[in-house]
Amino acid sequence: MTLARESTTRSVGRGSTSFFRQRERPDSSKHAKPILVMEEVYKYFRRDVPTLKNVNLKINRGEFVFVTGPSGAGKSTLLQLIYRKHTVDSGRILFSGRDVARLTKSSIPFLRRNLGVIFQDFKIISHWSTFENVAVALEILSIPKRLIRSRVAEALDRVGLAGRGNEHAGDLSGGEQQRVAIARAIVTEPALLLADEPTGNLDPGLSIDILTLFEEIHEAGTTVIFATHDHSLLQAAPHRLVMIDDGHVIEASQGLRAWAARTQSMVAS
Amino acid sequence: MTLARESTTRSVGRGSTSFFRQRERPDSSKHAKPILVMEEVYKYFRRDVPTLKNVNLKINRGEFVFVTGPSGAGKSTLLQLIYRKHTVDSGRILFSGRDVARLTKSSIPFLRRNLGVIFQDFKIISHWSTFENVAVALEILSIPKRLIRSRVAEALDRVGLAGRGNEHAGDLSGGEQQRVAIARAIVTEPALLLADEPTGNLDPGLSIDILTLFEEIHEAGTTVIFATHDHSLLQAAPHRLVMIDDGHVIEASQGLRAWAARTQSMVAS
Amino acid sequence: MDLSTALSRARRNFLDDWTLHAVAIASLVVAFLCLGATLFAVANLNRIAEKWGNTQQLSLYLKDGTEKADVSQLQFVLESLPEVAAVEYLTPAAAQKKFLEQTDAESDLASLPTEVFPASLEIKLTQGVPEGRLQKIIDRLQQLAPVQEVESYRGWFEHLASLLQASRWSASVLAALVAICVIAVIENTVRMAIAHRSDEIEVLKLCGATDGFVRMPFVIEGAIQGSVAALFSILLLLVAYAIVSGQVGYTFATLTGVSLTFFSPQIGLAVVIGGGAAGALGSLLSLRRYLSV
Amino acid sequence: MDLSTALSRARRNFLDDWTLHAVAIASLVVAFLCLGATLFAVANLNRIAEKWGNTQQLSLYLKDGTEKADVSQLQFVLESLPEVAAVEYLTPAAAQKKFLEQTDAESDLASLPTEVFPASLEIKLTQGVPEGRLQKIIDRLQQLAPVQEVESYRGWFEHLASLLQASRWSASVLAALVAICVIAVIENTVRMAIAHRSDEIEVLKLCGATDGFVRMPFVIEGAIQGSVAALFSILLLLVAYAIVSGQVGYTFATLTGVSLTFFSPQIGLAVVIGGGAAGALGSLLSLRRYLSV
Ligand SMILES: Nc1ncnc2c1ncn2[C@@H]1O[C@H](COP(=O)(O)OP(=O)(O)OP(=O)(O)O)[C@@H](O)[C@H]1O
Ligand SMILES: Nc1ncnc2c1ncn2[C@@H]1O[C@H](COP(=O)(O)OP(=O)(O)OP(=O)(O)O)[C@@H](O)[C@H]1O
Ligand SMILES: [Mg+2]
Ligand SMILES: [Mg+2]
Repeated sequence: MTLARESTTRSVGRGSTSFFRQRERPDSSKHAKPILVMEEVYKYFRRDVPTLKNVNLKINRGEFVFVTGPSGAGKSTLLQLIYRKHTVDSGRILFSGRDVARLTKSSIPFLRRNLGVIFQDFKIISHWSTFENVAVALEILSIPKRLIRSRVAEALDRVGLAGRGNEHAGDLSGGEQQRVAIARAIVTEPALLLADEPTGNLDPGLSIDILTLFEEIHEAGTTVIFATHDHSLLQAAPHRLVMIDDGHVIEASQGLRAWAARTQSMVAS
Repeated sequence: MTLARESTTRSVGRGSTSFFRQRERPDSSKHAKPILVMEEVYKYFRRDVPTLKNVNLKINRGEFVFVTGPSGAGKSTLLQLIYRKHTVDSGRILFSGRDVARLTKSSIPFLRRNLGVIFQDFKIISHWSTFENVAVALEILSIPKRLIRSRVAEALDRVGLAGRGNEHAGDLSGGEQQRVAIARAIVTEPALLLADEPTGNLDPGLSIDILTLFEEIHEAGTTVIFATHDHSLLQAAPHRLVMIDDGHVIEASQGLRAWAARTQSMVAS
Repeated sequence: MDLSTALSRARRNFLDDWTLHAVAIASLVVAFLCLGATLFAVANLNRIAEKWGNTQQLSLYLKDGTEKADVSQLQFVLESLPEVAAVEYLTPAAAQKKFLEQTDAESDLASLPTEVFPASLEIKLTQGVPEGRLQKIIDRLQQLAPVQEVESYRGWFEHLASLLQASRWSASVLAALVAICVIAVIENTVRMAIAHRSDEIEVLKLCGATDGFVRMPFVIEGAIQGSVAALFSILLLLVAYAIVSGQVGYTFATLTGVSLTFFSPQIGLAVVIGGGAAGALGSLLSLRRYLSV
Repeated sequence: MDLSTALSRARRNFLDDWTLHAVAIASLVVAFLCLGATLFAVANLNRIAEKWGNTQQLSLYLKDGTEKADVSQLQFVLESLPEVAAVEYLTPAAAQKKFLEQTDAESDLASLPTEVFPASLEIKLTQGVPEGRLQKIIDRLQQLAPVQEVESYRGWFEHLASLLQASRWSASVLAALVAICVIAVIENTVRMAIAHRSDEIEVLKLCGATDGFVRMPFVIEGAIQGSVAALFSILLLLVAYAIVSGQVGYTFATLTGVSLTFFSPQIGLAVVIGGGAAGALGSLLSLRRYLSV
């Protein structure tokens, strides 16, 4: 938590290299306010059982938040509500002060341009090259070809796939595809990074590397929401932790180490 | 290793409930022989750098083998060679004594009917129901509808998705989809189960449950090859461990605990 | 690989993306309509050709004052020629009547005296008398004593024959084109269906399905689409025929002397079966080309 | 949303599955061939109708011994009627000559005496004289002193007119059908392309692409497919026309008195532009219906 607070403060000086961020968020006074607020959010997929119940969550600009919980708890759903894949059934979600649920269909793209999303199922186009898969996020922003080339190369380098831009994405290993998905999410230098299980296909060493990468990006001022099952990551980085259990969202920053240790010992038994 | 040996012995009495297994392998003397032998296997995806180099591996009927290694090491490739998604560039792979690489195209289906494969990317048909996704494996074997219904229900129950057969597979959470994939692989009661990262999207508790499920299936006589990054699983179950590193396959059964502990401490630092 | 599984999978595929199949069937209906219309045209052209081909004839104008006995003898000689199908003796009065019928105008020509019409022998020839042989016969007839002139109508018949030939030729080209088109549409549809369900096919293959198991539903779908489209287009044509035949049919009949008819049920059945076969064939071609895992 | 990105994406899509586009263009070519052939037929039918419509005429047979002055006066009166386009005086000699030309047979009729052909006034009417008005004129003319009989050829013209009408009617129905077919094919193709690249579209949408960004390449593809297919089919028709026109054109000309012509470049251009527009329209319709994330 201390680390997270620090980076919030540090985020004042970030963003000067990214014309995109400057264009999209010219109002520099905004960063004092929370970037994401969820108020009494309910989401029903089945009539009687809500997947998310009365979720209240406030995430400040520059925070790093882990989201965890058992399979089927609603972690992905929580993130999907933020990028408007789904809409809330009641309550509201404010992103930079604007209600995501009340965006018109035509302004959803502009919400999404402020987000970098790493999807649990990657959503990599297997018949495109690695380069094209990452570049598409920049093409959408009408960034000049020359700039795209250098920024994609940099992003691939950061996820450990330097020089593999020409490979067919469908031929990559599971972990490599996941890293392409990460590169695509970070290449636009978004204000908010939503990572849904971004290390599920990575070995422990690489997982730590990716976590470190996210922490670097976070240091540079980006807000990160990181959904994961991997308790060793939760242990490795002392960030704010949010747990979803039976639809409820519980802040778990205090008991984190104890809980993680408990699970760990349970697993090892 | 001891456990694995024991189950090999125990596997003599298995299979009496599965007419499929009986049909496909009527020769009961075979089970004394190794089920899978790899001899000097090389696999090149790029001309100069082999993905797998000189792999020699012998897996006995009824064994439980973990395969691990960093992202992009070749774990999936190893499994893909067994189910003939790819063919070896040199060397040979014997499954039940027959050379997989020299099977004609028309006999590949019959190889695959003896295998249960859990794919790293699930390969779940998102517009089918959960039931249909599992049932397809039995439909291929021309099993009567009535029998299919009961066996699919049983398989879904084993992976913790009892009563959810009618749900749209595309709407399931990542972990739930993964469990559907597991159910599809085990529903045919195959002779050899190839699991490629079957717990990547599952929380630690469920991962252990699934591992336990695999161990049960293994107890019943099925040979299991289990590729995973998850070191806590390796720690939790003391089976034979094979590591792929730089294309080489290394038996790691002796140094397992020491190595896992080392990685664990590295991650936690 | 049992048929009931294949049928139920074909049914499921059909329901899964029925719009694809509906559009495919619609395209096929258009193609089959072309084919049907062509067959219809060819059938009627053939009838015209047969009728007009049968009436290929010569007129032998006789000199005034030819005796009845000479005429009879001449008629007898002519009828024994192998190329001659029938010979009719036309007296001046009959010739006048026929002339007035053909001109179809109640004009003053009715007042022409009967004598200006010469008596003639109207000779119907058998079909397919070669050009050279015909010329020889004409030359021979010209030299006979009672014959004043031989009229062979050849200019007119050559025109007609070339027109019919061109029509029939272009009709069969069109028919071939439509057949190719049907196969192409089915092939394309199946290709689409394959692309559409490539993930399913991959899963089936990876789970140990044989090629037959994967292919059968597509072949069944193709065959059903082809035959349903053929049937449907024949029904459409029949309806169109029923609506239009009254007015157009009358004009057609008065112009050509042949009444408009729909092609036979046998041809219709052949089209439906052919449609199914073309569908299955297109399906198989497509599978062979695009289905590999 | 800039055009160059859209164009390069359209190009990439095209190269990615060019077979799909090739098949689509092939189907469209078939459809446009139908349309082109129909236009061709309609253009020539119109020419026939114009020509034969222009020759709508009456023949006024005069009584024997009508004086030249009466004829001139009658001719003058007739020419002043608004429905009359031209009046020609046919002496018995001229009538005989014309008759022999029309019967086209060098028969004994040549020996008919000139006197049997009555003198007549050949009246060319303007186009579109209503039925009732025509009847009135005929009745009036019948009562004039020097007129023996009025021949209006109406039976024949009614047949011809109904045939032409039916042809034109079915031609325009066919044209509409083809237009629908073009839109349907493009729509279907785009639908296929959408289904084929649904994963790409999903990714684009999730990465913040606007609808315009996603749609533009499809619209461009549709327009290009439509116009390329139209152009190609016109070229094919031209080639076919060049090959066939010699023989068929001659027969056609001798039968109808109108020479076969290809439709004008303007119509060709209109078809190409219309093809592009139909392509873009089909594309948009398809996108509207099937593109939602
Ligand atoms: N579109 C949908 N329609 C219906 N049910 C859905 C849909 N999306 C999710 N669900 C259900 O909501 C529950 C939560 O799903 P979610 O994907 O949020 O879980 P998760 O926490 O991400 O799980 P995992 O760790 O397995 O990915 C699951 O039971 C899932 O079946
Ligand atoms: N079909 C293919 N064509 C080309 N290269 C391939 C193909 N399949 C795999 N590779 C390459 O071979 C290497 C090994 O891939 P593999 O999928 O076996 O790795 P893995 O050990 O399963 O990794 P992960 O843990 O990330 O799933 C990777 O670098 C990958 O890019
Ligand atoms: Mg999830
Ligand atoms: Mg892998």
